[in-house]
Amino acid sequence: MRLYEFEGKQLFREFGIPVPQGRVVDSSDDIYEVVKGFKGPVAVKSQVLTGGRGKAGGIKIASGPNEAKTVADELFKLKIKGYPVEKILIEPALDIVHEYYLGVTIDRARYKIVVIASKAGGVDIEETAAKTPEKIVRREFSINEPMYSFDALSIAKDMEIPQVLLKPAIAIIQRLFELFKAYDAKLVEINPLVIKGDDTLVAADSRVSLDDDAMFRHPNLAKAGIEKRHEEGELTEREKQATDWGIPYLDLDGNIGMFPGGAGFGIMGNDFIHHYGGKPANFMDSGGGPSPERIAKMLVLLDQNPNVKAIFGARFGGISRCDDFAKGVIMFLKEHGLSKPMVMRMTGNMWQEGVRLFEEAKKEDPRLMEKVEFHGIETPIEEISKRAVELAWEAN
Amino acid sequence: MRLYEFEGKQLFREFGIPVPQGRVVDSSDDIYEVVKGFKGPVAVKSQVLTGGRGKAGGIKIASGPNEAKTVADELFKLKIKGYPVEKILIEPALDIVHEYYLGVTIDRARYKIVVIASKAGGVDIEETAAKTPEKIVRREFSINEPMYSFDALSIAKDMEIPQVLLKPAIAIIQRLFELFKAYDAKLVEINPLVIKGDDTLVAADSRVSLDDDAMFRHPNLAKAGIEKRHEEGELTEREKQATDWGIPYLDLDGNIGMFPGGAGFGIMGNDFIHHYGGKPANFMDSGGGPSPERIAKMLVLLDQNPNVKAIFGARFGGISRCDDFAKGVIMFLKEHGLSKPMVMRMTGNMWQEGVRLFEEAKKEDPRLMEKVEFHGIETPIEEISKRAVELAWEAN
Amino acid sequence: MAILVDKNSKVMIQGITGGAGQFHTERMIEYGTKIVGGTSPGKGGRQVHDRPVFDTVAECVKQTGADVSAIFLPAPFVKEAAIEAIRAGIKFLVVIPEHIPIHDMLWVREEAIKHGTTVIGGNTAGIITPGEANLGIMPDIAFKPGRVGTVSRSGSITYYVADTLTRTDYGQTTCVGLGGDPILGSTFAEILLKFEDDEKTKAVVMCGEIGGVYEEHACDVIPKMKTPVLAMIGGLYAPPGKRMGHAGAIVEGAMGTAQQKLDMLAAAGAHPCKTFESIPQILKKLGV
Amino acid sequence: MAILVDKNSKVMIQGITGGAGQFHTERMIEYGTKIVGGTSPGKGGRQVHDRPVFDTVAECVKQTGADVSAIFLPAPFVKEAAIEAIRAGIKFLVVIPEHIPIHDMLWVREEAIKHGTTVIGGNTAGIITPGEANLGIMPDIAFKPGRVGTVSRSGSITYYVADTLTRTDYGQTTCVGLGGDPILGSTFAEILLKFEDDEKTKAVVMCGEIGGVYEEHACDVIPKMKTPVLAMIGGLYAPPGKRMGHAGAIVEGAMGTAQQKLDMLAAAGAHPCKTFESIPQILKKLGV
Repeated sequence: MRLYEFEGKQLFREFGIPVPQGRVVDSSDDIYEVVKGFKGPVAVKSQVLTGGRGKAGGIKIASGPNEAKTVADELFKLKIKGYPVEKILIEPALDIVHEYYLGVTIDRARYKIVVIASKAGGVDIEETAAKTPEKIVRREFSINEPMYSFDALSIAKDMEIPQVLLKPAIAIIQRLFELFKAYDAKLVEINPLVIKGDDTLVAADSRVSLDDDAMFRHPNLAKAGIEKRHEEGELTEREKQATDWGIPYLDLDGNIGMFPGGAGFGIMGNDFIHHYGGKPANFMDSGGGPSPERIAKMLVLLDQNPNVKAIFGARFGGISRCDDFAKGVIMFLKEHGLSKPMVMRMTGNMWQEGVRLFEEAKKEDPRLMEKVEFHGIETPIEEISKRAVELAWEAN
Repeated sequence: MRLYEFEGKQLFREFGIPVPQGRVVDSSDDIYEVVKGFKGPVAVKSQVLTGGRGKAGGIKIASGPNEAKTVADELFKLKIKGYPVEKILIEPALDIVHEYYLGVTIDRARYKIVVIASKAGGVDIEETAAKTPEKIVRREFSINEPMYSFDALSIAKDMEIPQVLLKPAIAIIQRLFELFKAYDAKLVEINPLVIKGDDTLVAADSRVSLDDDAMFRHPNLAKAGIEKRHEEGELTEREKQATDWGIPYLDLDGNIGMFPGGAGFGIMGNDFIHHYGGKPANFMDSGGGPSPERIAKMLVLLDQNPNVKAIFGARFGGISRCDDFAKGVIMFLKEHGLSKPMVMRMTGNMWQEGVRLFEEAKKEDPRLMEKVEFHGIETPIEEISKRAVELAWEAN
Repeated sequence: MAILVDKNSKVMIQGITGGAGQFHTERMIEYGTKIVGGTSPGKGGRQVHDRPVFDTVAECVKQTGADVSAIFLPAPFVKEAAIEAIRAGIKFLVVIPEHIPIHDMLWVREEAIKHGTTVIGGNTAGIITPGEANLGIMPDIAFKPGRVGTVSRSGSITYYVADTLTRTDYGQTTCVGLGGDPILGSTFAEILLKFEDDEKTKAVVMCGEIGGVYEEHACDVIPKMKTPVLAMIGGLYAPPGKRMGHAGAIVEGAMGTAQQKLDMLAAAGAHPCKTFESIPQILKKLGV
Repeated sequence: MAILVDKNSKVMIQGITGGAGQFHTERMIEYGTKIVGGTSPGKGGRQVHDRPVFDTVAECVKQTGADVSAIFLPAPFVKEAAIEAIRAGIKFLVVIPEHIPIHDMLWVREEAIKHGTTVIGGNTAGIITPGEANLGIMPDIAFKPGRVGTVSRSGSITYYVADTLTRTDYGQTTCVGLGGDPILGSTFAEILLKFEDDEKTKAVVMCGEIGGVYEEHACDVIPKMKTPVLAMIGGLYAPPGKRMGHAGAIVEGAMGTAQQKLDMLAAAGAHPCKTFESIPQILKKLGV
């Protein structure tokens, strides 16, 4: 989960990494007073959970309170990569002498914590890495070893930080590394790390992504209002609902509701749908051995989604038996009814029994199964995918 | 430096190790009110920085406020191994079902942190270790590895802690280990660790010794009133003075003032004095290359000590030259004068020059050197030791 | 022959007294897996499905000779359970739970490397050597003894692939669930090399998916292998994954998209498959 | 021959720009010690006594080929400085400062063992191989090249012993200051074994003192040595040291008093000495 710039800077401050004094506002009402307090030009920075904010015009410099208010009014109307600006961070404008890059992340292939740094900071660091890799400093650390000051010094020297600033640079590098470990981060970045006109170092921006799965260790973050969210952007309403229900779910921009078993086939099913010219409306993961209640909730998410025109279901009966799965679907149909056409296939453990249950339910009440086409092992999954695309096409 | 029981228990509390609720008093004035608050029998425990407190009658049980006051009045008059009782800890009396031993220390030969535990806790744990070593649980940890809960569980099982109490026992063992590391301890002990009648575990006593040399890392201890002190007992006034001056100094019970160069020869000189039937009044370490000011301060400590009847001086001129040393002594003689006889020897770097300086000073003012006998390499150190014993004998 | 587990493996279950632990222990025993015991701290002395329960892995290993363990515990407990197993001498460890903190897995990996233990998961459906041992939560219905190995990041894909191999009579030597978490106990490369050393395995199907770097790093070993590798990658049409900042982009380079993975694997000598049904066709061509 | 340092050792000084560092660097150079450079973080590029100053040990090692280092820094900085030196490839490290936190020395020891570095100190006067190299704060006046090695916990005792050996023409191969802190980078046993391997060393004088356990553990190696060991222990009449609680008593057993140490060493085959003058007498008897 990604943090807002101001939230990342809160953590920086907690670890003693120098940041500009800033104030967050969620409307332009207080801006005049805030900026007056800063006595000088300010940076007016949109807070959004996506990159490329600067290029999208989300950061402005204002010479004083009046200009700041005007600028903020504009920013609050802005959408950056589709995300509305709901918070703005006001900071004194920095007198920038030099910009460095400093980041810590994980190299998953090597199972190491990696510090990446460069004397050439700013937005184009990836280009620097590609074109002039010699300007990129890289150091690996095992999770069970600390970063010593001599490690940090060696990084600072390779960043070509001036000798008079080595001491504060060492502190910043070590503390960023400690923050990374203390908060179970996936990424912490200072870009740029700035030398100001008064020869001090300050973290002008922050980029922090934490590991959702480790949030149980950091209750203080929830207390500070930092809660589970996407890597980029906030959750949609439906995603929030799914998160509350414990169902991995992601809205996509197509019209076929995906009702698969398992994350792996979720991705593969998506490929199949695309292959036949369709577009999924979502990604979803049933988890292993879902309960009938969970299956019902999954269908609720799809049925209530106005973008969904048809539903594609697939179940490989493994731990969860196909008959139990069929029971869950029938339970949903009886309780909620289904407003969209659905095609589904069952195979694996007890698939015949699953098919039998559907047929029984159909006999009992043909209307119940009216919108459901169900198949067993005899129909290849490719055929089911094709049929789902057709159904969505027909429904449009 | 050793902590008082109540100070150790403060740290236990900080780390979530259960301790009885207690109150420390430094006079018996408040005892009535304190004990009334506890509503039941209490333990009245002398707080002294030495062992064997229980056997010396320093811990009493009182059935209520009146008895507690009487008992406390007696304890405040008590001296335990020569140390007066100045603080008393009042705790509710424990309903003890079983006593365990749990300690963490360092094995200096193996360079490991060692956990020692036993189902047979209480005062006789060393006897247990000697007679029934199979009752002693021992585990080693490297400084760079954590104690995991399975480590603690394995210790708890070997202590034969009942299954229902394994969970709290694991917590206590892990936290004691963490406290040991967090506070740079040399020793932490819970003896006894008690199962109470209500089937809960509690640390009935605490023994904590911290590393003086690491106190710079723990400013919070000084804030809590926990400051540098001896391993056993408080510092004498003279020892406090020496500590303030940065001079390693220890009062002993003899009458020969020891004025050596270096800790190693301090110990060896002590042996020589004993060998010839004398007894040193102190131990002292000049440190390497002492300044004339430091030498003067060392002599001040000896000259003002009423127990000192004669002074034994020895200097091997190494880094510090003997002539500089002689200058320091002469400076002291001119500024303070010497009230006791002193015999001393110089050898090593520039010893002839040192002897020459003393002779010159003697010529200048014979009274200045009246009480000083000085020797060079020609007199063996054994002779000097013998002479110091004679001087002390004569002065008595 | 097989890799990692077979009928002689002495398997223990960490978390054997929990709901999932008990349920799957029974299933695994029914399959014929040699389950010798399990652990549940504070519950030593009990029995689950006639298997002894111990407080610690060390006790279980000492009493039962266990050399393989599967963890059925909530994610927050996995780190210590895994380290305990590794230190107690377990040589192959299956981490079933999902959502294990990334930093925890780094600790586990350090310990595993130090002690020479192979770890798979977290978030794996487990491993099965058909006819010998089923360790984890995989349904036995899809599997049958044979000559193709599989290694996959996804349980459901494993089932589809195994089912295809079973129906076409290739069968499987061993099917390894690498796991679906972002950081895994083993890499594709490490498991592929184990299949390479297994005489009975005539081909390996590896099923990767969008994101991560394990598929790319498999390209370091595929050219050195004699055993042919078939590669299937999910997520060819998935929305592009989010880069983990600049640092992530720099560390992981141009890796991560499904098409790139498939292209790299093909360039390394693997045989790309786009549908399950293409697997037996390719195997046939290769003469497996 | 000698142990640990000789005229070919390339010595660097950590903390070379500090007062003590500068002063002793000059002394050591005057003695003929091959000082090649030093470090002082943030002061790289300067010179001290014509020797280059670097920010990090790694740079100094790379530029000068240093293989030995001596630390002249305040105690709180020793842990990191030592680990830095060990990781940079320094093979012999002398820790001059005293009052180093005990836990810090445990960290240093772990790192030293891992990388095969020998550490002496803290609180050592250093080491001298007379006529070749003097590394630390020992006065050269007491020493001369010869055939007896010494290892001592105390600087002043080293001087008295060396002076005795010098005056009686035995001279010294190398004199090692083990250090006076409660926990030390090396043990008597480890240094004795190095002397055992040195052909030129015909006898070793070890000077211990009351407290600690290093003398006792030397008894494990003395019986295996061909080189005779003379043992002197300070503190025969010192007040008994305070035991470190029950745990300390259990861990260290009956160790620690000077008389016990001397008795144990004698039983192990060492030759006990009670005065400095007895040393040459014993050496003569041994035919050294």
